[in-house]
Amino acid sequence: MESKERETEMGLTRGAGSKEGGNGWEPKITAFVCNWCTYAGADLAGTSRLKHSPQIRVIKLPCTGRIDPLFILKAFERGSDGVLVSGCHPGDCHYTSGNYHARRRFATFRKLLEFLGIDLRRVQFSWVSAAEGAKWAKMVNEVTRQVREMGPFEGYRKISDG
Amino acid sequence: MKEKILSIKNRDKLIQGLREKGFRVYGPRESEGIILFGEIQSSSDLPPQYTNSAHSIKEFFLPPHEPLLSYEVRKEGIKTHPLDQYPIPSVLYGVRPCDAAYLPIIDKVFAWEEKDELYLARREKTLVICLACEEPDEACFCASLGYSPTGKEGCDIALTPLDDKRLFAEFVSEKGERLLAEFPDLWEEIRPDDEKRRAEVEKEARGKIRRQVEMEGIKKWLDEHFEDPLWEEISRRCIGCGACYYLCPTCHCFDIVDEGNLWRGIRRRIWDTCSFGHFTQMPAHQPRGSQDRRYRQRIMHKFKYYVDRFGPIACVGCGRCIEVCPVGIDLTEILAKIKERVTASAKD
Amino acid sequence: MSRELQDKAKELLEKEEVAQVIGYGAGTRRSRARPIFITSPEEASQLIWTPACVNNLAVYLTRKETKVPGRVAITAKGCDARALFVLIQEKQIRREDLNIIGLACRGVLSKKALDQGKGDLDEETLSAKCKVCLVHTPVEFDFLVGEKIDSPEPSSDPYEVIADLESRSPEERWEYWQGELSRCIKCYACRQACPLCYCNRCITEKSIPQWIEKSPHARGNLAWNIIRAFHLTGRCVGCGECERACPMDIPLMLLNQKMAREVKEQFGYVAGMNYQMEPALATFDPKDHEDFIR
Amino acid sequence: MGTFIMDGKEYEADESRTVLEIAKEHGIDIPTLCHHKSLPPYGACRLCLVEIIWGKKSKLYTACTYPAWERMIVNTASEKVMRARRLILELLLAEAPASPEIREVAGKYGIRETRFRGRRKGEDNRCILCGLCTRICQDGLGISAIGIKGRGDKRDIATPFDQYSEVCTTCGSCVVVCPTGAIKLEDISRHAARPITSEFEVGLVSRPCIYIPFPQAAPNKPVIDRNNCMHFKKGTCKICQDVCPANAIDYSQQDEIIEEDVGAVVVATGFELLSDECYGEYGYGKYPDVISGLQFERLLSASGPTEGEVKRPSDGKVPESVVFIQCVGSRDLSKGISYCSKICCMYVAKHTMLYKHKVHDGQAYVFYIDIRSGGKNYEEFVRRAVEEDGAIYMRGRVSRIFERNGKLVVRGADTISGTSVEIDADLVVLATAMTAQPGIEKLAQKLGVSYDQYKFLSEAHPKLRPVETNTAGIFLAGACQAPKDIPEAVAQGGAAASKVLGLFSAEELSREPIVATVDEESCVGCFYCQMVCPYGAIEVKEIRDRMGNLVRTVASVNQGVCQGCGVCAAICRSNSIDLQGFLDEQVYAEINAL
Repeated sequence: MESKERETEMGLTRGAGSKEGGNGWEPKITAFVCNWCTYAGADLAGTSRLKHSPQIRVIKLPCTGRIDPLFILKAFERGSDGVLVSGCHPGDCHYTSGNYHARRRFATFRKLLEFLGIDLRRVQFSWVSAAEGAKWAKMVNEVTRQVREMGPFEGYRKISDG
Repeated sequence: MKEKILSIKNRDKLIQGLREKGFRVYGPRESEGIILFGEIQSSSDLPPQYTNSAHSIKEFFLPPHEPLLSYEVRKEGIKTHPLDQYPIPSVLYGVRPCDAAYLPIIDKVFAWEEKDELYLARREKTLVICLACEEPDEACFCASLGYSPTGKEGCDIALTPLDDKRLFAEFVSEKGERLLAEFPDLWEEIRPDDEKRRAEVEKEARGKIRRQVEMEGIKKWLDEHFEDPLWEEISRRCIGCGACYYLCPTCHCFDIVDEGNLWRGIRRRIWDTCSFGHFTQMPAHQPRGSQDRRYRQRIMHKFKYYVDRFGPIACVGCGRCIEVCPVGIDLTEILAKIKERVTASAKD
Repeated sequence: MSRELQDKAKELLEKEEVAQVIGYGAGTRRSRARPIFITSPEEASQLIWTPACVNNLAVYLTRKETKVPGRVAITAKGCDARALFVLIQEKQIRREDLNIIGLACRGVLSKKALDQGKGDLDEETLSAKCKVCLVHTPVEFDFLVGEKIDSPEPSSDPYEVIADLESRSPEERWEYWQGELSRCIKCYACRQACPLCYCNRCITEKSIPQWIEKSPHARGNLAWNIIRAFHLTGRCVGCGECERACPMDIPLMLLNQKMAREVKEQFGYVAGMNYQMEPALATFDPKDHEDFIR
Repeated sequence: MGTFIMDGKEYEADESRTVLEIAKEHGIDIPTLCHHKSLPPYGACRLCLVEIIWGKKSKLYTACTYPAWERMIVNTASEKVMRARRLILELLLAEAPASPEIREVAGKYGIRETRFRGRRKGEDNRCILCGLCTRICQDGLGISAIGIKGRGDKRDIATPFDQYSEVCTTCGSCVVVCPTGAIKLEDISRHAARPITSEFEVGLVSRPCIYIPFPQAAPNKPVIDRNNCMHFKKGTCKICQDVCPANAIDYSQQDEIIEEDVGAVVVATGFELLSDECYGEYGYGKYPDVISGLQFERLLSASGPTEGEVKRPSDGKVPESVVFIQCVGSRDLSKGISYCSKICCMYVAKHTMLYKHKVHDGQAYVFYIDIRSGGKNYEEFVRRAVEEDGAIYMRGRVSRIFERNGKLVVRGADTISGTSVEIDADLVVLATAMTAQPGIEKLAQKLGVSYDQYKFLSEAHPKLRPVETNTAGIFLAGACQAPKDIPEAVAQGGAAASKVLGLFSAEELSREPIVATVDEESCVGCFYCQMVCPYGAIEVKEIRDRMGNLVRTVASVNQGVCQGCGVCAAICRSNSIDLQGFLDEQVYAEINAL
């Protein structure tokens, strides 16, 4: 227990551009998106030259149904200040029902996180279709704004070292 | 051995004095009905009554998790960095004699040919002040293993309450004796009948121990019965959790894990137990593939292997395993069953 | 009550209808009971049924050490039977291999009462989970010990403590749980005692990749307890064995009950009431609410 | 079977058929009024009298009722017959002097005047009491909304108690069959006739319940409108079956689900126009002379309802001034559409030109926001409309259209001159927005293709994969993807076809190796994976010991069926299922790299 302080000092959390504390702090947001809708939507935002906050890091998965809650936990453990899960609108799943399963899974999982004291502004969900580049950009900005407002995820940072 | 009296009113001064000298003082603390050792600021943090803490004091010498080193994965290879760890001088106040008794037993495994530096450093920097156990629990059986509710094994200073104002202090080790010199004003001389009163307290406490196990012959039976139907019988209800192992002071198995991201991390030592199904798991084989084999390992390790290797039995009779078992497994019952077989075979 | 049970067990074993009866016998400590495994009619007299019979014996049905070939009779309180149904639902056991000796149950003793050696059931010694019990009599059984007990309205608000926690700020909740979980030593008693944690290899034992750190530090403990609770979401039957087994008295049932309530409120599903239903999280309704999704 | 002689020729006798039938079959003209092929012969009008000769006996009979016996001789146009017919026509003319149809037939026989006096009703009567209307209503349709009442000279066609009948469906059959135009629908039904309008002609004309959908329909065969067909509504009628010489009508045909195994699907479902309710201020759907561009297109078409003459729908008048309004719905966020429909600028220019070519002194006005004439020769085309064909283009929006003195007053702004304008138009043509086919999202969901907020289907990549979708084997062509004009649609269709051919030309089909795999060692067989798999790719595998005893069952993935969504991997509590390509380890590394 006495070595705990030293561990934290080692600064194992790779900030990836996020400077700790001070005015230079920028939130780090991990987005888990499905390949067919949101990733394509994010791509469209890019090809449409839409600008959005660069604090978001996108991890592409085939489907929101592939997203294990473990991914979200690990993202927080690795210093994310917010997590976004985004996939196809209901009925539009490339795999017909993956997003429905994901919806149930995360409808409950977020409640668990909330109960354990994680502010739900840090765990957000959205449907962004392949054609909604503008929605993606707008939403990323909004999520970033909310997370930035809350500041660094101190709770998790306190218990994170690597 | 030097013997003094510590009055209850001086106890707080002792705690304060130790803190002023840079010691961290830990004692039993009650929180939501659970007694756990935690840092104390003054004697008022101590609970008025307690049998024993939920944890043993093992965590102060072999913490549930402790970093060993940090590592970095670089192009040229993996680079490790030692973590310079200097244990802070600590005092454990109010340790029950059974818990303290585990220290000399386990010292042997950590200071064998291989020296466990982290353990030994903590051991050296930690002063153990025992407080005699006046109200043994239903599950206690320290006496069966040759220990006593007022025992002195493993402690630096042994305190025995003579009444609600005075504690009989025995300075067991050199480390303990140093306190005599450091705080000369706190210690009072013993009165003529104090020694007698101490013996009475011990006798009373001993009398309250309900469980009694005859240990004679058990080792021999174990030597001869690696394979025996008894193992299956006694372990059938075991669900394979680690509660008894983790709360046991003498269980000392650990695992080593690397935790970190892709580039850097910390190598940690964490508690592990032979109760878990994946302990001793090898790539293609699990030699202890069922719970009876794992449970046999527990009994064998405590009452045979450790004895063979280091001499003492690796059990102090604290009774935590009995208390904590969610399915009612009772070590004393198991020992009694073995004893039955010993007796039965003696008759043959 | 115990007599009725013993007779039935004896009969089942004598007629060789079952190969084993899993039930409760007297423990070694004051007024305690513990699991016993009866294979011959003569041993049936060891069976007891008292408020100290706290264990959920369903846990033994998936353990290879306690599996026997052939049919098994198991004594089951209402909550235990719910666990049996989830096991059937999840194809771990087959209904036809099971003889459920239902126990009409007015509640069992709390851990505290047992620690204090109390053996009588009253308002004070009653376990908290029993105060909110919905199934005093198993939903389905092959034989019932005692008279069927209608499930009264829970004597206390099942979600009182949860509601109190919910009313606090996220930071306060975080602090609360960090405090509670800091005691966790990862002995996995919660997992091992749970009849529904029957995986061969728990996710925490998977090391490539190591999603859940094994160390019992704050981070590892949080991850473990989140995933434990989530893996039981929509499955937990509220038997309370995890909390009872926890040597560190972590209020695990708060998490379980919170999630059970979420599943009930969001999807109208209560685990272990009907083994023919699809588990809540293994199915979906296109009309599931999604007010949380942007 | 023997024969008989008709007009000197020998015909096969068939006593189950009438002389009239056989005569008609061989092109021998016997006039009729009360005959209808699908109704039993009635012999009321007597016009079909023919001379039948048996040996030496000669007698007049109605051809519609007389069987074709063998050995008889029939004369359909002997002097005896003609005389009788002329008399009958004279009598009919006296009875129904107001019927032009009777006059026409009578004229053919040289009858202009009648020597008789009508039975009653006088000069206005058209009815000859042939009973066709009541027979079609009773026998044909089984409705009996009208019947014959009275006797002698009081005999008449009427509704029960001379009141509107509740059973009448306003089908109009009585009106249609009446040979003399005597039935007026308003006398029989309290409801006005509701025409079933032609979909192809965009509601400009009506069509029957059995119809050929459009002139170039393939196959060029009639279809039955089940929702309106009396047979399907009442179980009666079947007239079309009776009249079809090819016996091609089969009411028992059902819509069927045809299953075909295909290697690729090209979606080319086209577009729909914005519904007419959208622009209330323009009076579309309220004023008949406010029409859509597509309707105007039909008015211009030689195969259209007016055979290419520009006539306005309300009164058939040739419009002297036509106002075209562009961007009706398109680029109008207040109607929820942000996109440009892309084709309107060009077709409006075309319409103004064609209009001018057909109505030389007509004047076309166009209200526009921008002229978007990108494309080869497009800009030149628009300039021609303005410069050669005199269309007046005004940049601005129309605020309101209302009716005044039989004209449509179009009130709008000309933002270039900065004035508000008011044009008295005969016809207003709205260039309504192109929208996705209604219900296309259901198809898209079945195909696993995504679509945008306007329900236009999404291509795989806006630049690099414009005809593919994200679902392998599904391709897009035409306006289902986005508004586009003909050259673009043709190009895209060609591209989609060649993509399909490219796919088919390969010896083997290659697919992404993204499939799930099971770690049988740690799988505990809860089969949640099986419950969540959308493809049924999870199978039960039994693990047996060497003796063949079942040890346990585990999940197993049929990799040919698995599509790689990974729902199974996420639901698996022990993480015993992993997804190739998106392995836990890979995702873990990604998260760690953040």
